[in-house]
Amino acid sequence: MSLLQEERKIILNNEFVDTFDFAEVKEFVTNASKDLFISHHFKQKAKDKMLVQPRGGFPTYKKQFALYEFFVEANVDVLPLTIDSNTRLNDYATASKMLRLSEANDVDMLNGYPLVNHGYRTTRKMITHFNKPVSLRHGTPDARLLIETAIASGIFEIEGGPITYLLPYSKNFPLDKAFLYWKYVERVCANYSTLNEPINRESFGPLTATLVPPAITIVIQLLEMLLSLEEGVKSFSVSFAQNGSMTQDIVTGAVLKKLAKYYAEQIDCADAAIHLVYHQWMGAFPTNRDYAEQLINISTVIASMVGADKIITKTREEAVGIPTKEANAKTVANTQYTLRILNGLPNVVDEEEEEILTLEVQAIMQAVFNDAADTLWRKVFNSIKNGIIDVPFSPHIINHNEMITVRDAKKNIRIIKRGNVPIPDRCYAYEKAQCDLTKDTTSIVNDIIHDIGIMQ
Amino acid sequence: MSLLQEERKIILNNEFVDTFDFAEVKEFVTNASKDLFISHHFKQKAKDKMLVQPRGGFPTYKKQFALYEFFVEANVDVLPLTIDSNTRLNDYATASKMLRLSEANDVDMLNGYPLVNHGYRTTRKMITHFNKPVSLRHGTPDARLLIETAIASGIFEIEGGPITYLLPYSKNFPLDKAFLYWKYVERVCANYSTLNEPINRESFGPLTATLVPPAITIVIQLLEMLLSLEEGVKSFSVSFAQNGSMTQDIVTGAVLKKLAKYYAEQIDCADAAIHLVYHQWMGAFPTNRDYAEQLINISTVIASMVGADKIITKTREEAVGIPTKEANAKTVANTQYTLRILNGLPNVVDEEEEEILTLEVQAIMQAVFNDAADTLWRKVFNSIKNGIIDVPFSPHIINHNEMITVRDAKKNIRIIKRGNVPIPDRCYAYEKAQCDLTKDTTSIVNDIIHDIGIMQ
Amino acid sequence: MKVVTGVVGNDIHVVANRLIDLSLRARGFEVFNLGVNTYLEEFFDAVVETGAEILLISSLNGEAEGWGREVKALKAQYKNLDDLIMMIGGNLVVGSGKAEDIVPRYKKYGFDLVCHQVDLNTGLDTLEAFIQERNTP
Amino acid sequence: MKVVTGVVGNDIHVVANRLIDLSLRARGFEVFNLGVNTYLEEFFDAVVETGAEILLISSLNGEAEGWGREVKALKAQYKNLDDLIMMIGGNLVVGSGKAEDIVPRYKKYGFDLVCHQVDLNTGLDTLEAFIQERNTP
Ligand code: B12
Ligand code: B12
Repeated sequence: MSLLQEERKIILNNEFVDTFDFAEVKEFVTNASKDLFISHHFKQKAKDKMLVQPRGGFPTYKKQFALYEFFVEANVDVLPLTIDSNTRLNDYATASKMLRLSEANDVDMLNGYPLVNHGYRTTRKMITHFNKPVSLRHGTPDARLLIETAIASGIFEIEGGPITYLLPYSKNFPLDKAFLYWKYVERVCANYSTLNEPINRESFGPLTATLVPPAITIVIQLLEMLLSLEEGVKSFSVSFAQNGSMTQDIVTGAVLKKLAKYYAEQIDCADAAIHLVYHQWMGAFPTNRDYAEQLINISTVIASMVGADKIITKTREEAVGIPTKEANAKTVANTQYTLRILNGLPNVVDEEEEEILTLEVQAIMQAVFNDAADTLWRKVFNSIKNGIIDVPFSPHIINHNEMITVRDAKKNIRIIKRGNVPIPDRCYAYEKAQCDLTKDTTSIVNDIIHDIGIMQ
Repeated sequence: MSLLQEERKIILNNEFVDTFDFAEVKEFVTNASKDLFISHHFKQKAKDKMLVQPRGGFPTYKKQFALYEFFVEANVDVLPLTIDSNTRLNDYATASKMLRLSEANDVDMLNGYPLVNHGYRTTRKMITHFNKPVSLRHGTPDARLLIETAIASGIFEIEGGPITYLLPYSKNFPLDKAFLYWKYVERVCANYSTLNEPINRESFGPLTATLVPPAITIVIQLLEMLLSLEEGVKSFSVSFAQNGSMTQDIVTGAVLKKLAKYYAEQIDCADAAIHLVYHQWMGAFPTNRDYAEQLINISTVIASMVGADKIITKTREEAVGIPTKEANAKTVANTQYTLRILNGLPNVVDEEEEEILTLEVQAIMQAVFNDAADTLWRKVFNSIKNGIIDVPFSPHIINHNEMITVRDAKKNIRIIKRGNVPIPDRCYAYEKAQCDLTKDTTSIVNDIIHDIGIMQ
Repeated sequence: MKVVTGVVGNDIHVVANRLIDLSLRARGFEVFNLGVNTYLEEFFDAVVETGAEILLISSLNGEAEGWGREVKALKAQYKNLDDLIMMIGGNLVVGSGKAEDIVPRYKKYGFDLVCHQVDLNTGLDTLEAFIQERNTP
Repeated sequence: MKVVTGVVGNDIHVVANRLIDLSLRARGFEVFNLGVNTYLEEFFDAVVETGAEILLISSLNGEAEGWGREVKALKAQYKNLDDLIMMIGGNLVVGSGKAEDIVPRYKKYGFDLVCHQVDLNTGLDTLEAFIQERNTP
C-alpha cells in the first residue's frame, strides 16, 4: 500500500464520512461529461469569452439547488460551491448539527455547504443534474477529505493552496502541516487528472484583499503553482484581485502570465495549461448597494482589459451580509451583459511598471530558491518564517507583518517599508519615489486607513 | 441701430415674451456669481475632475426646482435645463396652454421646461438660488428668443448649433435659415462674454446617435466650433457620444481635441478655450434597467479614458420613458462615485487609427473649405447639400443618406459606402478592410439592424 | 399588399422607421413610407392615393396620445376607409405606462392593432396573423 | 483606561482589529489586543489579568450570535467583573438584519453597547460618552 493509500485510510476513518467506493468513483470520473471539467471549457471556449463564476454556498441541498437554478437562469459559466466554516476546520460534528437545524427550521445556521456531511452520492446528483463545471471554494488548511468528497461528487476544480488558504484565513494553524496536507490534495488531483480531462487547481490570489502589493501576490501564485505542477497537476489557474488602480491591474496580469509560463518551463512543466483568474474587488465594499454595483461593473471592465480567462464576481450585498440568491444571480447576468457590450478594448502595456514588478518578483523567487532546504515546500516555509514573503494584514502568527504599503496618487499599491522582503534597491527606490513620504507617521497611518476604504 | 438690435426687436415682438430690461440684464450678467459660469469651472477645477451633468426638464417651476434639489443632493456639477418641444418649434401659445394645464392638474403635459413662457425674471430666481452652472438643452433651429431669455436668467452655457440641432432633429426646416438664426445666437453669446466670464457654447456631437462614423462627427464639431469662434465666442465645447468600441472612443477624443486646437489656431482664435464633452451611450438602450446601469457605468469608464472635461449622463429608464427625478439623481451619484474610485487609468494611443481618422477629417474639411461660396456658413451649407457631409439616419430631407456604415468585429463603426463624402482612398480601403464584405446584401442589412441594437 | 407607414406628428425618431421599411419589404409588402414628422391628414391622403389596405403608424417620442384622439373624427371625413387595417406601435405614452391601460385606449381611438413597446418582428407577425384571420371566411 | 479587545470565535477578519487598536491608542486608551480568533474565556481571562475596565469585542463574519448566548453564563464564573463595560461591534448576524432587532438581543446577552454595522469612530464616540456619563455622579 502506497503512502497515499495509507493517508487515505486515515482521513476516511471518521464517523461523518460516506463509505467511499473508490472503484466506482474512478469509473464515474473516467466517464464524466466533459462539460463538468473547467479545464475542458478553457480549451474549448473561444479565447475571448471570459468565464463568469459567482460565489455562494447554502447549508441545505434544497437551497443550494435553488441557487444553482438562479445561476443557470442568469447564464452562469461556472458554478461555485462554497463550504461552511465548520467543515473548513474539519469540525464535521458541529456542521452536522447545524445542518439538521437548518433543514428543520428553514433558517441558515451555516455560512456554506457542508459537503462532507452531505456526502458525495447526494451531491453528485446535483452536480450532474446541472452539468456545469463547479468550483470548490473553501479556505481549509486540511482539505484532504473535502477534496476526495468533492472529486467524487463531480467537482473538478479545487481552489486554494497551503499559503493562500492559510495566511489570510488562520491565526495559528501550523504552516508546515498545511504544506503536507496540500501535497496530498495535489496528488489526488494529479491522479484523477489521468482519467479524463485534467482536474483544475486554482490558487487564491486575493489573500487578505487589503493593500497586498502585486509582487507578493505574484510570488505566492507562482510558488503554489510550482508546488502543484511538481505533483503532476496539469491544469492550474493563477489569480489576483482588483488592486485599485487600472494600470496596476493590467501590469500585474501581464507579469503574472509571463512569469507563470517562465517558471513552469523551468521545472519542465510547459505541458501544463495555465489560466488567469481575476477577482472583482475583494476589499471593503461600499454599504451603498448602488455604488457596490458600479464597483462590480468597473471590476468587469478591468478584467477584460487584463485579459482574464475567468472572473469571480461579488454582489451588491457584499458589505451588508451573505448575499441573497437573487442578488448573486443579478451580478452574473449583469457581468455577462457587460462582457457582451464591452468592445474594442485597447491593448495596454506599461513597460516601466512591468520591468520593476518583474525584477521584484524574480528577486523574491531567487531568495526562496536560495534557501538551504531540500524541497521546495520547505524553502517556501522557511521564506515565510523569515519574512522573505510577508503578507500585509495577515492574521497568522507566522507572518512577519513588517512590510508596509500605501497607495500613491494614482492608487497604485506601493511598498514603503520592505521589511525582510528582498525588494531590489532600484525597485524599492522607485516604489518610494511614487509616494509622498515627507508626511509624519500619523498622517501615514491615516492614509493607510483611508486607503483601505478607498472604494467606500 | 445695429442689425443685431433690429433683429432683437423683431424676435421680442411676441405676446408671450417678458418685457426685456436689457440694461438690467447687462448689469446682472456683469455682476453674476462666477459659480454660474461653466467656463469658470473649467478653468478652476483641477483638470482631472470631470464635470457631471445629467439631463432633465419638467414643465412647472415647482417640479424643476424639486429636480434641482435632487441633483444637488446627488452632488451634481452642472444642472441641465431641457426645453419642451413646443418651445423648440417657437410655438409659445401651445406651450403656455400646456403649462397652465400642467400646473392645474399636476400632470406633465410638456416634455420639458417652457423657458420663454416662464420668463427670465422667474427662472433667474431658481438659477441664482442653486448657484450652479446651468446648461441649456433644446434642439431649436430658431433659438434666438430662447437664448436671450436663457442668458437673462443666468444660464451661461448654450448647447446646439445650426447643423447638430437640425440634421438629427428636423425633417424639413430650412438649413440656410438655421445658419442665420444661429449666427445671431453666437453674437449674443459673444457680446455677453465680454462682461464677466465667457458664455460657453457647446455643440451636440451625438447627432442621430446611430452608426455615425467619427469622421462625420468630428467634421461637424469642428465646423460648428469655427462658426462660433468666428463670431467672437471665447469658450466652446466640442462633444461626441460613446461609439460602441472603447478604442474608437479614445481615438475619436484624441483626434477631436487635436484638430479643434489646430483649426481654432488657423482662424487666429487660439485664445478661445476649447473643452471636450462626452455623452454616455445615446443610441438605443436595453429595456432591462439593470443592464442600462451597466451600460451607463461603462460609459463613465470610457469617458475617463478619453479624458473628457464633462460627461452628460443617461438613466436606467432611458428605453422606457422620461426618467423620474429619482432615477436621474441616482445616475449622477453613481457617476460621481465611479469617477472617485476609478484610478490609475492608462494613457492609450492607437497611432494607426488616429492617422486614418485625421486624414479623413482633414480631407472632408478641405473639401468644405474648397467650396466656392464666400462665407464659411455657405460653404458648409453647400457641402451638406451636395453630400460632402452626410449623416447616417438623419431624418432631414437635405441630407444625402448615401453613406453606409457597419460595425467591424471589434464594434468600431466603419464606412463601407462613402457616397459623396471625400474619404481618401487609402482610408476608405482601410475602413472596408476591417469588415467582412463578402456577405450578401440581406446579411449586411441584418448586420446593420443588429449593430443598432448592440447594447440591447 | 400595400402599406402606408411613417412616424406621426413632430416626432423625428427615424431609426425604427427605416427598419420597418426594410422589414415590410422583406415580408413582401408594397411600402409607401412617408418618413418621420407626418401628420394624420398626410397618412389618410396617402392611403387614398395609393389604395393601401394597411396604415402602420409609429410614434416614439410620446406624442401619439395627442394625435390618437383625433383619428376617428378625421377618418370619418374620408370615404371607403372602413376596411383599412390600422396599426400603431412604438412608445405610446409620455413617460412609462402599462400595456393593459394603453391598448384598450388606442383601440377606442380606432386602431385594430396596438403595439406599445413591442418588438418590430413580433408586431409584424401579429399583423400577418390578423390579415390571415380576416381573409379566412 | 485599559481596554481588552479582539475578534471573537473563528473569525479571522483582522483589518478592523488593526484599526481599532490604532484608534483606541490615539484616543489615549491602554490597549491589550488579543487579535482575531479569540474565544470568550481568553477575553475574560485577559480582563482579569490586566484589570481592564472595558472589553471591546469585534465580530465580522456573522458568528457573534452563537457566542453571544454564552456570555452571561461565562461571565458569572468570574468575580469582580460587574463594572466591566462590555461593548461589541461589527456584523452581528449572518446575512443582514435590522439594528432594532439586533441591539436589544445583544443587550440581553450582557453587552452595554452594541454597534451593528456602525462606523468605528461613531462607536468609539459612543463609548467615550458612555464612560463620561457613568463617571458623572
Ligand atoms: C436615438 C434617440 C434619439 C435621437 C434620434 C435621432 C433620429 N432622428 O432618429 C435624438 C438624440 C435626436 C433624439 C431626440 C429626442 N428624443 Co429621443 N431617443 C432616442 C433613443 C435613445 C433611441 C431610439 C432609437 O433609435 N431606437 C432604435 C429603434 C430601432 O428602436 P425604437 O425606436 O424603440 O423602435 C422599436 C420599437 O419601438 C418598434 N416600433 C417602432 N414603431 C413601431 C410600430 C409598430 C407598428 C410596431 C409593431 C413596432 C414599432 O420597432 C423598433 C424595433 O424593435 C430613445 C430611447 C431608447 N429607446 O433607447 C430615445 C427616446 C425615444 N427619445 C425621447 C425623447 C423625449 C426625445 C426628445 C423629444 C427630447 C430629448 N430627450 O432629447 C428629442 C426630440 C425628438 C422629437 N422631436 O421627436 C424619449 C421618448 C419619451 C417617451 N415616449 O416618453 C425616449 C424614449 C428617451 C427617453 N427616455 O427620454 N432621440
Ligand atoms: C476582506 C474580507 C475578507 C478577507 C479577510 C482578510 C483578513 N484576514 O482580514 C478574506 C478574503 C480572507 C475573507 C474571508 C471570509 N469572509 Co470576509 N470579508 C471581507 C470584506 C470584503 C472586507 C472586510 C474588511 O476588511 N473591511 C474593512 C474594515 C476596516 O471594515 P469592517 O471589518 O467592516 O469593520 C468596520 C466596522 O465593522 C467597525 N467595527 C468592527 N468591529 C467593531 C467593533 C466596535 C465596537 C465598533 C464600534 C465598530 C466595529 O469598524 C470598522 C471600520 O469602520 C467583508 C465585506 C465588506 N465589509 O465589504 C467580507 C465579510 C465580512 N466576510 C464574510 C465572510 C462570510 C467570510 C468567510 C467566512 C467566507 C467567505 N465569504 O469567504 C471567510 C472566512 C473568514 C473567517 N473564518 O472568519 C461576510 C460576513 C457575512 C455576515 N456577517 O453575514 C462579509 C460581510 C462578506 C459577505 N457579504 O459575505 N473575508
